[in-house]
Amino acid sequence: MPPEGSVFAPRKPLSPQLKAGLAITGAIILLGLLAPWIAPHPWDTISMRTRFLPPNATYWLGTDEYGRDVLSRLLMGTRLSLAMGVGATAFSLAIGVPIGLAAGYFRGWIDEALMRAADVLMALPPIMLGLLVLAVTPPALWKTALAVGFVYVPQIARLARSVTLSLANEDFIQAAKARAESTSYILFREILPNAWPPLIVEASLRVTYAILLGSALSFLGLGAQPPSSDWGLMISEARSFLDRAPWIAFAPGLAMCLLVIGINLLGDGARERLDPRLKARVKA
Amino acid sequence: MAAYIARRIVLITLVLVAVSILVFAITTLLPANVAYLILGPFAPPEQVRALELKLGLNDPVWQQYLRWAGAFLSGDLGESTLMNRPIAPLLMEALGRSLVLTCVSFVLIAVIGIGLGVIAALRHGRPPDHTVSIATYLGIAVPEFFWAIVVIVIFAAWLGWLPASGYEPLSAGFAVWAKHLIAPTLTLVFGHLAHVSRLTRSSMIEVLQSPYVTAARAKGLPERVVVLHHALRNALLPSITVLALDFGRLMGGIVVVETIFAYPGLGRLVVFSIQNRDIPTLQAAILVVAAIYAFANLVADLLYAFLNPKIRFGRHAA
Amino acid sequence: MRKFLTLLALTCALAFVQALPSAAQGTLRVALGTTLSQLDPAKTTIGDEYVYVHLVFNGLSRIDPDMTVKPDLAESWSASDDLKTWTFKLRPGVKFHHGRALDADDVVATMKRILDPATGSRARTSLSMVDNVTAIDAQTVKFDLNIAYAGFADIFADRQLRIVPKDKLAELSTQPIGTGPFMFKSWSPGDRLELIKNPDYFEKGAPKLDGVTLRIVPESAARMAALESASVDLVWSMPYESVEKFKNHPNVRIDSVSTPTWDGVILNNERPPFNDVRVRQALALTIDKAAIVELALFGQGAPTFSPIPPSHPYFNKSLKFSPPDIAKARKLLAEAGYPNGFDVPMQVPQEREQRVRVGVTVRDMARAAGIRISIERVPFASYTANVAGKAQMYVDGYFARPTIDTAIHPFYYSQGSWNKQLWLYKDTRVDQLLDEARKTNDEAARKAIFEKFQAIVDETAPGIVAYSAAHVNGVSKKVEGFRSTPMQWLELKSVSLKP
Amino acid sequence: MLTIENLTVHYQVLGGAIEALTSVSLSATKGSTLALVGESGSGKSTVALAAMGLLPAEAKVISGRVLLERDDMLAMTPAARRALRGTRVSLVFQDPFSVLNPSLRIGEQVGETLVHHRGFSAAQAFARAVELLDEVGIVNPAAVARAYPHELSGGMRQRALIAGALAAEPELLILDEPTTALDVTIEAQILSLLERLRETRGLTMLFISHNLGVVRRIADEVAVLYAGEVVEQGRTQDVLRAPMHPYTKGLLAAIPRLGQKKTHLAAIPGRLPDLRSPPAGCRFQARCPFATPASAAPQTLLDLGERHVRCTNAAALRDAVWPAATPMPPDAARSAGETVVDVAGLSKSFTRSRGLLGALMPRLGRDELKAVDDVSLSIASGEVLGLVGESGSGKTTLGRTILRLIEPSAGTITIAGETVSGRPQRALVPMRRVAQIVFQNPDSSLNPRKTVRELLGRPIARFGLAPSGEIPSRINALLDLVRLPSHYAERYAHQMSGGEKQRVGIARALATNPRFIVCDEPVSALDVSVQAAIINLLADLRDRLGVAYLFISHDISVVAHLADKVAVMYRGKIVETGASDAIMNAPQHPYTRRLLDAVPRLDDGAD
Repeated sequence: MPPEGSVFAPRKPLSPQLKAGLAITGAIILLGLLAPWIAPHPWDTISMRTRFLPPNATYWLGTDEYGRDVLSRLLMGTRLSLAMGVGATAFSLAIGVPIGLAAGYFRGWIDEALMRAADVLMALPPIMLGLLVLAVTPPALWKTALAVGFVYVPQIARLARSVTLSLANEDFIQAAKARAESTSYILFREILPNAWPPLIVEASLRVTYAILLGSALSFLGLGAQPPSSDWGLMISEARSFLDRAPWIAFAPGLAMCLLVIGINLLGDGARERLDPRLKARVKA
Repeated sequence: MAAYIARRIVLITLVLVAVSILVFAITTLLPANVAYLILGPFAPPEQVRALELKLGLNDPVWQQYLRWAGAFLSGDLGESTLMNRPIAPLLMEALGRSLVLTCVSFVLIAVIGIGLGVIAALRHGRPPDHTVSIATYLGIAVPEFFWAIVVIVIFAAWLGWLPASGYEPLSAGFAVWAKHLIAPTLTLVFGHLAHVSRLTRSSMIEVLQSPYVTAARAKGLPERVVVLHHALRNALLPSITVLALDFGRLMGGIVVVETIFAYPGLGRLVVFSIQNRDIPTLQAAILVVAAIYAFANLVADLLYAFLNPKIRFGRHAA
Repeated sequence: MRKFLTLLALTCALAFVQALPSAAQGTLRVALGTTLSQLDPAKTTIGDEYVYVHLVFNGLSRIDPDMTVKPDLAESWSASDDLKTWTFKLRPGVKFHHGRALDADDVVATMKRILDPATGSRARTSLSMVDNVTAIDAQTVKFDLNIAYAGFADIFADRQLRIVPKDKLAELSTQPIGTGPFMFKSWSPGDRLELIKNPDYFEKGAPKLDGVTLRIVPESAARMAALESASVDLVWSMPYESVEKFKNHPNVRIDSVSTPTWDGVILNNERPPFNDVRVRQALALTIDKAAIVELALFGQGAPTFSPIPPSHPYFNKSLKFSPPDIAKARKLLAEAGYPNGFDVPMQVPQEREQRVRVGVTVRDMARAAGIRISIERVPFASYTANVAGKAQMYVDGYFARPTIDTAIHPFYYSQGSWNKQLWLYKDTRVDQLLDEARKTNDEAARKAIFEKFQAIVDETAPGIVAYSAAHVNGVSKKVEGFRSTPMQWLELKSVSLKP
Repeated sequence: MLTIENLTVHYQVLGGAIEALTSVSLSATKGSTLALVGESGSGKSTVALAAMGLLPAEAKVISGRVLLERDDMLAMTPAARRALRGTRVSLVFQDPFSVLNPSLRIGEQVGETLVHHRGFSAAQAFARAVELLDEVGIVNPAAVARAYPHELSGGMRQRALIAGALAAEPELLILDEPTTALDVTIEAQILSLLERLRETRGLTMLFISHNLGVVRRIADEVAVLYAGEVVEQGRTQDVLRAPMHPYTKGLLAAIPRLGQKKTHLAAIPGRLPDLRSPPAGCRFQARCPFATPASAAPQTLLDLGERHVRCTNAAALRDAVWPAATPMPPDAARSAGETVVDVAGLSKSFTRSRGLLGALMPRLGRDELKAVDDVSLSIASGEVLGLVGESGSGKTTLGRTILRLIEPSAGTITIAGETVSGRPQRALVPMRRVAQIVFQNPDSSLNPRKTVRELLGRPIARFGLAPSGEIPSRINALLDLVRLPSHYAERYAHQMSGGEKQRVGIARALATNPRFIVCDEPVSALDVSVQAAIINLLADLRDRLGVAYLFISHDISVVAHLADKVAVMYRGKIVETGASDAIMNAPQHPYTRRLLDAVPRLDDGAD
């Protein structure tokens, strides 16, 4: 328990964890953004002559069963995986945060009703709920993103609720009430700006869950469709060739591994930095 | 306490009723015609219409739901449209196998996850901590189906140690039975260790810094007593909640793992019935999963209450 | 802790020791990729089910691996001169698995059941020419046809037309009973089907095996691993991508046979844009069939024009597989009103890897001419309900049929039963040719008819029939006497296991 | 008994090291009590942890020895140190709520040192624990021994902790703020207990506290710690009566005392230096009104006979008096004006329903708690009504219920002539402008995501009190009013000290030109020196603006200093009310008398 120093302390330097997370995630995002320009070969053009080439000087990560360049596919797939993760998470934030705010702020029957509804959705494992939702319509990547987002709405709502519950007891909320602020002002101008940090941290971790769940759904045939280079689909298609051409499956596997670890490092590091005592995630 | 359990059971029942409505609603949206599925694709339209009438498929959805729910409650789970067999025995068989798989995995996850978490916390910031972190990250960073294939390729195809897939009943001998469990269990355990171990680690670190642990040290208690007697018990409380969530995640994990390892359990039944639009089977299977999930949470809460005197004894001050 | 480890080691050791003899003597373990959804032979629809059907049931006739039709439950048959009345004489002394002797009433009951629309058998269309079926005596059955049909006896080798006992119809989907070399023992959906030897099988000395276990292993990697680690003896219909791996394997051999089984891109001839023959031709002009064989089948097949395989005597050798002509394709598209090409979705069956690869390959080829295809994977099970005969464009494939007529007529005749489920193709020249073929018994004339037919469908392109695929089984070298059949079921009557 | 020599401790933090303790030397002779006094950040808890050898991993001992008799706690092996803990030296922590393990029974926690140091069996230790609990004055010790911590009140927990610390009969007891978390009556009981134990057991005590009143009662010697250094040490009576170091002088001058009111308190300006790079000279220099150029040189602890003082000028300053703050000139003549707030028969009871099922089945348990029970009061403009009571008495609920931040169960509230009870919330906007609130915890009361400008501008805009063009000048005026420089407008809460945040909180309440402010424990989270400045500010504002306060506090000295009238609250009821002087001098209600008796005083007072 070090004594409090001066309040004008210079900003804390970044922890190594956070630095590593930022570097990995940033690099992957950058590669994804630049993919169409830096991909060395077309990602979806079939070439009879170049099938199953191991990594070499022309094809750095080798080629797949259609003779397509694995590196180019991987780079293009970065965008899909990121879009999947970020899209799904944005959707669950957009729905879950207002629900959580309302439940945590109004308490009472609104809280009960919303949280029991969340219980209903949470009573099913996410993958089964995703399967059910997706079984209703023909598959497409954006639908998978929405379904995955939908599946995680209750968890985001719960987190937003628990953050709101603790914030609603803060005196600055009482101060806002004491000047007759409207409910929407209190929710969106007083509470929400303070609820963002833990929500964003949680959301960044959700991005990895969403990518993994999305790829599992892809594996089961819902979601990305061939010849898409979605990482999950790449792994799932390449698994038949694992013993013959392991690079086809391992390249996206390792990429996904890196991205997930990068985001986790980033999220954990950010959480520790923002508030070492923040443990809301446990409850979510 | 009894009142608490009663209250929870009533709540669980309500949730299950709501889940059944939700599942029923989604399945009625599925692009499939039950009569058509029963009769097969070559049935003439007039036959389909007649069966629809007989099954009441043209009745309002809520009537269909009530009929289904009533039958369900009286133990009649209906018949699989695809396999033309009663669902109940089918489901029970699959459930039994899945429970074996999930329970074995769960116990291993709990023991290994908590163990690793405690080790990492005690060696906080040092090599063992980082090793545990990286290993458990790897487990969650790659989809289960990837690890499953790796396990198959390594242990079944290359080394030939384990059967590649399938299930053998206990009647085939304990060793054979156990051997078929190893690969799917390995995959499930590896994919689910991270949550428990990371949470145990962080709550253990926190507890080790808590005033009562400092107080215990101030009393000059041996470190072993401080860690095991004072810290671990409190550090485990949040882990229990996460373990309950993990049980639910396992129920999700079996969807993929059972599919790959051809383990004929509940997860495969769900995928199979979704892919084949076997709606009565799907409805029953999903409801069973939800019920297990809900009761796992109840058990966790009760265990939590049991280990946490604050809840166990209510709030009456002496 | 040490105690626990010892126990663990012991358990593992035990497991390994037990694993070896668990290959029970005389029981062949077969891995299938898809779970069976039907045990009632009349209602079966997928190859995995046909494997089981062929082991447990017999038809009046049968097709041997050399594609010749032989008597099976029928000892002999005869047709009237107008080819409209057919009489079958049953083999004496055949017993069902429950002990009762087969008689003519069983045959009548089986056929009536299939002909009853309420049964919902896909084989009803195969019997559409049957007006009446009657038992003359206990060993004789008579069929009255409404058309002349030369190949009528051959039909009965087909999968759904196997004879079932009249007194056990209700139990067919739970406790099926047949006359085949193996008897149903148990079925655990999604896991395994266990069959045991039928000691009273009418062919003496068969079967040699004590039983057959059909294991359901959907994941192909797991099937391969199981074969390699000898936990199954035979992988039925091995995925083409894995053939390479077992080329020089010490314990496993690849048993391959070319078949009339074909895959292709089905185009809906009644819906735009493929209702315009020029669009279909344009698509066909983009396709390199040899490349498809290589990419989708890893070389295990041969390009073809129609369901008639290159190995068949009727195959039209004068036709050529012309290389892609994108310029011409674009010109045709422009003429049809698509100067900039068009976008079209294409369904592919999720669990049929080689058909997915056909789709991916065709997508890439068609793109050059401006036909922009987006692929949608659909569970194979919902194919018949939602895709077949409805979608604009999809990839599908069909197993070998017992005869050329059953392989062509239902698919290309304008009123053909499969045609309605497929491309809705209509060409009067083809109708005339197929009518003619049914009435002709002369081989050379038939050959000429079918060669002409192939030229017409190649030109009018109701769809892209890409290839005739080989049927490949992965077989442990312990298995003796096994030969793959083009019908893609398993002939296990004379198979035995080396100890 | 305990000698600390030249102890220097640094905390490693990201980006440097905090010099928590610098060459601290202390000693306590056997059987005596040494008090260690300091405000937050002075390093006093670090001394306690260092003495036990329990410093956290990020702390590093740079130099020094901690001698228990002749054994150096810092030099011995960890095992040897562990053997000493609990047996020869025990530690009692500040917060009895978090120091007891929530999942172990009290008896086990009290007796466990006996198991591990004295070889008792668990049952023997438990039996001995019951005796110990009895010794520390716990009624029904056998039952308490079987209880879990959450079932005990704060006072009982602190007694249990003391019992546990004494179990293995140590000679030295280190107490780190043992009474800070407790109510004043409980505090008095614990102090009595410690006094008794010291006599019966001959204990040596190191007593760490920020409360000089408590120290005066219990300690023989006192050492004053400032910014990690001992600045003054001597006999308690002497130091408190005639402080020599300027910091000690300031500290004593800043404390309001019962019976001495109406003058402005002295306040110490500024704040602690940054301990990452403390000034080379006197660390108090920047805040010291007596600083001379000599203060810039490194200071040593001068030995002045009975007294040690770290100040070059100590001798010269022996009789110097800390300068009093000058009051703000009142704007308008202060007159007891018309009644601003009138509350009659106000009650508030809480029912705890239990969620959805509770709503469905109301009989499944509802607790009812009367937090405010039939309270009536009135406050005139320019008047301060002090509301005193211990924790749980309902003070805060009453304050918030008057403002309708909590809905009353019964009673009428009239503010500025308008009846505000019984109206819907949306009809309360006029009242919200005239009635405002200042909160206890400055960290919680300011939205951390907003600048001071936003915080102060919003109420002005909300009530349309000024055209938007004039808002910046209004904000400047408000900052000026609470004596903050105008560049503070761009700061966020985390960029200000506790006292500054509290000033912003006050400015925010003033932004609407209110006539009535509920001050809910506005100074209790602050250090003494800061508290004085805030009290002065509130007094000035009352005088200048004629605002009426409901001043809620648990600290009777503060209330007595500021309030015109006092109301004493006990279990939801106001048990006594009257003029401030009258109540302080002649309390009528037995509870008021008990409360007043319990207050630890700095001097013998007027009575």
